[in-house]
Amino acid sequence: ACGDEGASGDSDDSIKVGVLLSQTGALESYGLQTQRGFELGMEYATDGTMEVAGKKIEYYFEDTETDPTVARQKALSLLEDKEVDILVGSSSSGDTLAVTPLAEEYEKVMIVEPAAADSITGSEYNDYVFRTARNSSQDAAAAAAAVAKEGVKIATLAPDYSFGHDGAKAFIEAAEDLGAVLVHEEYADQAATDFTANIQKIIEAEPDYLFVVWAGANTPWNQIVDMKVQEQGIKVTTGVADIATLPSMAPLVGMEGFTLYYHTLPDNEVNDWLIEEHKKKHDGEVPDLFTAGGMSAALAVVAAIEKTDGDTTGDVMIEAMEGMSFDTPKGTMTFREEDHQALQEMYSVTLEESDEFDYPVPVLKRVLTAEETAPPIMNQ
Amino acid sequence: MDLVFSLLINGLATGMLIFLLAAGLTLIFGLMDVLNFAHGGLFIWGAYTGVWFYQMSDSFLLAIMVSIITGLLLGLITEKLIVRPVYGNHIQQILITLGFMLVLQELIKVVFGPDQKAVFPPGWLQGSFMVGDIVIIKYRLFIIVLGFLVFFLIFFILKRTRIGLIVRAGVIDKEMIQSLGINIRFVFMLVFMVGAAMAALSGMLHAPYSGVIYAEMGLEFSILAFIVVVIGGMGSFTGSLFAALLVGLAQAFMAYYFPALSLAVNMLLMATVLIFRPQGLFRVKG
Amino acid sequence: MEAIIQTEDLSISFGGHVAVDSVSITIPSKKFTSIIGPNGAGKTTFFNLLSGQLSPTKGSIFYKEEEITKLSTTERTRLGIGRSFQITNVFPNLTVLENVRLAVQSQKKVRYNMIAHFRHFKQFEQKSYEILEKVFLLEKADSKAVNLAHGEKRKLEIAMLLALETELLLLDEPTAGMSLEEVPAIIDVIKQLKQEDDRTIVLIEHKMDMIMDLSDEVLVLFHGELLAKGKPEEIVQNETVQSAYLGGMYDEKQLT
Amino acid sequence: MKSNLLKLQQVEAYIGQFHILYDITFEVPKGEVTVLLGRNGAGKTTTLRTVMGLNPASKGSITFKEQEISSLKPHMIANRGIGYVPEDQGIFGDLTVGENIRVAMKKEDQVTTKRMEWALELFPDLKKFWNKPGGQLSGGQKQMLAIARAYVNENELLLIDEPSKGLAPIIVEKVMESIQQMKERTTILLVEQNFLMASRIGDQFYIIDDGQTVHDGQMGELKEDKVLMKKYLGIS
Amino acid sequence: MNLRSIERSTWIYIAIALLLFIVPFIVTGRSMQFILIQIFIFGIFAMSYDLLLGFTGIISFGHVMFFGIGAYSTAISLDRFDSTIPALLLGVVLALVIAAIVSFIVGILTLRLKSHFYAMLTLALAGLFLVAAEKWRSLSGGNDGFTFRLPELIRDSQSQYFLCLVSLIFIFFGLRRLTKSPFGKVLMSIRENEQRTESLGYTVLHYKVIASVVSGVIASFAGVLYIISLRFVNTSVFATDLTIDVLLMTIIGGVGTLIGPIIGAGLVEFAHHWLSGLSDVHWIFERWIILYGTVYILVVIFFPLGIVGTIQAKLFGRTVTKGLKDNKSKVS
Ligand SMILES: Nc1ncnc2c1ncn2[C@@H]1O[C@H](COP(=O)(O)OP(=O)(O)OP(=O)(O)O)[C@@H](O)[C@H]1O
Ligand SMILES: Nc1ncnc2c1ncn2[C@@H]1O[C@H](COP(=O)(O)OP(=O)(O)OP(=O)(O)O)[C@@H](O)[C@H]1O
Ligand SMILES: [Mg+2]
Ligand SMILES: [Mg+2]
Repeated sequence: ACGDEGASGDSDDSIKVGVLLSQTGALESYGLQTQRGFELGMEYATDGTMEVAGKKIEYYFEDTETDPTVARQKALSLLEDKEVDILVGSSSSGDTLAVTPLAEEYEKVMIVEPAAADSITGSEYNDYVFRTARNSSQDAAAAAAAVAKEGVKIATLAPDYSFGHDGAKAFIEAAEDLGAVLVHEEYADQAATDFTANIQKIIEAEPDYLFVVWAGANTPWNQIVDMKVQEQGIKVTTGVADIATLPSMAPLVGMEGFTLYYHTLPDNEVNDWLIEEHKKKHDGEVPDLFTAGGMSAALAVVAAIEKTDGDTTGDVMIEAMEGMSFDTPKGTMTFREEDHQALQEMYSVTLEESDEFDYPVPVLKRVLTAEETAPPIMNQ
Repeated sequence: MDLVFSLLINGLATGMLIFLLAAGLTLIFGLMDVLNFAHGGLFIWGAYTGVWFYQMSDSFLLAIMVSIITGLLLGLITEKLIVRPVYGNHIQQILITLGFMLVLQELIKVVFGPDQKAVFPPGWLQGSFMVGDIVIIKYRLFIIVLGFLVFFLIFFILKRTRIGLIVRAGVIDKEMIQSLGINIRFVFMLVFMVGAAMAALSGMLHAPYSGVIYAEMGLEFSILAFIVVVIGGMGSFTGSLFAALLVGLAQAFMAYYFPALSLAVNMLLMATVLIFRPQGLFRVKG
Repeated sequence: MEAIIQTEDLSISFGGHVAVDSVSITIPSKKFTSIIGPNGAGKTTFFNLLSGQLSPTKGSIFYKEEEITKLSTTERTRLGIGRSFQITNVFPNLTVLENVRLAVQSQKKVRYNMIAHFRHFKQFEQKSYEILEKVFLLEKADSKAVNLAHGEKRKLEIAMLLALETELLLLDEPTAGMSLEEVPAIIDVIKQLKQEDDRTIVLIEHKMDMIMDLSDEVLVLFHGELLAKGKPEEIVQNETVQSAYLGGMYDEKQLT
Repeated sequence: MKSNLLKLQQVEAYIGQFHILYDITFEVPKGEVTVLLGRNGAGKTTTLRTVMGLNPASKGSITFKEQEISSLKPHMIANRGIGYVPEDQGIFGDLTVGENIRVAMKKEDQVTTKRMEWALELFPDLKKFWNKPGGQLSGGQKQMLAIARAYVNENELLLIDEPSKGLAPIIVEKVMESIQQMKERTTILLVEQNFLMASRIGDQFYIIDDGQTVHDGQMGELKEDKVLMKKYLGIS
Repeated sequence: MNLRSIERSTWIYIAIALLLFIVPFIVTGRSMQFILIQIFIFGIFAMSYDLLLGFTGIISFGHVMFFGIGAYSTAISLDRFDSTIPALLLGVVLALVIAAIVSFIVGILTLRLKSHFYAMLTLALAGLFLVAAEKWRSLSGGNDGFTFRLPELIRDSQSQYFLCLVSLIFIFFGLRRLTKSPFGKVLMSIRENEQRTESLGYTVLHYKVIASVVSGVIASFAGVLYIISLRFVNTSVFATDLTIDVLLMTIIGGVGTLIGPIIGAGLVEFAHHWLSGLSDVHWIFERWIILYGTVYILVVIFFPLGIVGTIQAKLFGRTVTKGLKDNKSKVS
């Protein structure tokens, strides 16, 4: 609730949005990005009036602490005490899954951002759930699109838990579709300090490309370089995450990979506005990985309300949102009818040294279109 | 053969890193019997202050000194304010040190910001060289050497002086050791400070190894340290070294030969050791 | 004469040091047997073997002709072997009364009763008070055991043993550190026990006057071996016993 | 008249909330053996602990060599030259016999080494079990270790709480001899229930009852005074 | 039973329990009810821990394994079969039976170990359960977890509230009686001096194993309730954090007091809720976790025996404080 700007009393005529995100704990920087993006998104979409379809729009941020129990409690508090009409969130997939059943129960639409687990719009799907965030399969499709070609030999390295397995599996599928050949799949303890054995095995498998799915701070980059993986003719590819992680990727300069957002990549008005306003508001900082996502979620909210003309009843919203397209900093997104996943563009990049910063930055190689990265439908 | 060798070297390096981490806890938990859950806090503070200085001054060795000083100071504060009132009472130790751990961890974010920080080894320790077909990473060699240095240093201090003896006696019967004319409070404080300094040092050394530091890493690693101290045998320095190397090697080899079990390797190792040697690998002897 | 305890070739060694060395003895039922011997002779260790705290490296133990060598402490206690400890060994944070009540309760069929409130067993409390009175601890019934003075703890130790109501009592220096005034009183309690309930008592002591006064038979342990055995009067005359154990002390006492 | 090494005046002490010592007043003359007598729970041990600073006096004064020590920490008191053999022996169970002794040695000079050798000669068992953990010793051996440990330092005053407890008669004899030998250099304050021992080596005595010193005199007189013995010590 | 023989404290507890029955009619907000439900659940979990820590003197770092067993058994059963009452009951039965078996085995395997070693071995075993849940993804859904539906009857917040409250009351009075029974007294004597208990003729291992099983089963039941209240399960139900939470609740409330852990659970939940809410009040409280940590430190300083423990000591036996302090392992 740090940001209930423009909120002035009367609730009858206002529409309320509850945003769940991690403001403390390991994911707090993600939470902050989402929060800033969402605030700016609201401003952009309403031209600063904070009104849609003649109604005031109010929003509340709640900290899930990256704990499903807290997430659920906060969601309840939003739904009951604040009587929000729409939920947005959250930074972790676990938290999100603990909340989506509530959306169904209360018959309110929930826009998932930036949690990426496939199951949210897959096996655990319910009608009230929409997602502006990309899911793991989209990441994978983007990664595959960036490197896979007929006959290319690929290997994967991923952390040994759901996120890693989902990501690797989706990548392999997508890459094999493009004609690539899988030569090795490697999973490493997420908390490991030593990746020698894993890297050793990959080297032995002699792939052309090594696709690394990694999240969390304990990165394998140093060791990949130290073990001279690239010298042995293996190209490393991975997703480029938020700015804070870029310095640690310095050893990987030259790598081809993909990202879902970096502020210089998308070329459209919304993004230009975002960059400018973000710098203005936040000490000259540029928007980061999930800032665009937060903004997209806000834009989706506003677009949907405009479409229903202020009616936030769950069913009405669902009908309006299915198939809805809306403009975001990442180009036009569309909620796919079948599983409510927003199809969106992603970016194939190379990591290059920059003059401006002392860390490497992703440079656009090619925009991967929404169709190209469309994930399989998994909720049937 | 090359492979085995390479796994061996890297396992050793990991083990040594774990040993450095556990060495401080061997003093504080193993010897002084304090369940110090704030150990991870000392570890991250060492890492952050060291790295901060390293990035400012570009001098890795000085940065190591800075982290040691941080450790000493924090150790002093921790001992005086947090641990002193609860010697001998495990239950209170758990609560108060966990509380302090939370404070230390959050303060990191206040002072240094919540984002992770990337760290690289200094130029002279960057990269690797090949011996035959074996890749040897310089920084790891450095860790192995330093690990042995620390081990021998502390080992000789404990052996050559009565400090180790006094601490062990003081833990068993504080009154009696005082009646023998020893200011046990002061001794405990010193030992605690050294333990804290070692935690801080290992934090600093760990930073370039893993490439990044972040506030939450403290708690993760302190559990590992507890495991090592216990399976090594409470209070045994040699035991900790062996246990740490064992953990490091087990991780390396399991990851290669039984990757499916690598998540469970620490726990399996600990369970096996404790079921077959309930007192840990080494027992404290004179 | 019936034997209550019989050991055959009983030995135990701790990493090379033989603490009890091939001891074969018979302890007669309903008699008062004392064990003496220098410090470290193996007396307490011998008790530990009888009561099951330690298991022998060699040899066997019989209780009323049945072999008990392999039984646990608990099982032996239930058979009727109770002991007191040389180094005071009580429940520090429980009150004196609770300490004794635990001992009383262990002999009853309520050991695993989780449902009934302990206050339903008034008789246990009654019994505990009676015992406390016997050993002059009634006043301290509600004090925590940690807060007792040394001599008081010794009395509690005896009280707990009495509460067990075992047929065989192994007493390990029960009166060490007890005040001059109370030693005779405790001795009286022990005497009474033997007479009233027909129990068998084995006593370890270094106080020779007590040994002389109470024992029917004395066993002497020496470096883990059984050195001598006999009536108290005979034992004091034994030269080895005199030179290596008694020194001049005992004679002196006779003189004053 | 010899000078007083230790002097307690109207000392009171609490343990937690319990008032244990009410009025303890006595003097320990240099070079003599002073014995504290009294029934169980009278406060003898507490008195010694109070002198050691382990259980601070709440009132009254304790002077050692004319200097007030009642507000000092135990280790400072010990360093002024007072040794202590506690009632429960205070053996460090996990430490070996040797370590127990080494940890007590304030200096590693010749004098101390000499004293140590002398102590070990008194109790050859300790030498035999030099590398055994103290916790595994027999009751009497622990007692010997506690005494030996107090002997290794050159202390001016030794507080000994019930040394004879658990010791074989012949060892008690040795302990008495050793005390006699030391008397010249070391003054002894003894708590002892073994009247035989107390009367043989004690020069003077104090009787403590219910936390107060109720009587004092020369040891010789006490042996004669049956009434007194009956009254406070229950000996007839 | 004679009414007069009931202790006064029992009446007080009954009165409080009755009051709690009225609460959901006054506090109708679901999110507040949710917090109360969590307190009841963690109260149960913490009491089960107290039986080990406070009464038997065993520090376990792996208690969460039973909680997790309860949670997964129920969740999987409800997910695989229909969301009906029989499916739920099946889940509960599975939860209790598996927990009983596991706690029995763990007990036999580990209880011979001494303090730290026992604690670490339980930590290891719980860690293995966590890994198993992570790895057996077809069953557990792995780290992401899965959601499931609840039977109609317990879907709404009030019925969950009453379910948890009634469970709490039954378990509280049950455990209270257990700790005051002859059996409970033996547990305490084990805490005080294990070896002596043995030589009084008690088979210590039996007692410890029974305590471990009772405690494990109750913890598992807490897991069942927890997962019902959450309608979602993931591997976090096996995370060490939860053991630490429950350990903290027990200690803050006061070990060996039984009511303490419930109060500890309440305090931790409310302190958490209230302090995290502060960040809305002023940005300076953004780092509210610092205050949260400070609460722990202050509790130790001002309530060394935990809240209930310290108050009890002040009100009744003043000796208690000293007693526990003196107990610092002087045994050689
Ligand atoms: N920690 C304590 N808390 C409360 N009371 C205590 C404590 N320690 C001792 N006392 C009490 O103080 C009194 C004096 O104890 P002290 O140990 O000084 O007696 P003592 O004369 O040495 O007796 P003994 O000959 O049995 O050793 C006793 O009544 C004892 O119960
Ligand atoms: N658990 C043990 N481990 C190793 N050695 C032991 C152990 N228990 C006893 N001993 C050794 O065995 C010998 C006999 O000890 P024990 O306690 O039986 O002597 P004791 O005859 O009771 O002597 P005291 O009269 O001094 O009590 C001693 O030398 C002792 O050091
Ligand atoms: Mg003995
Ligand atoms: Mg005494």
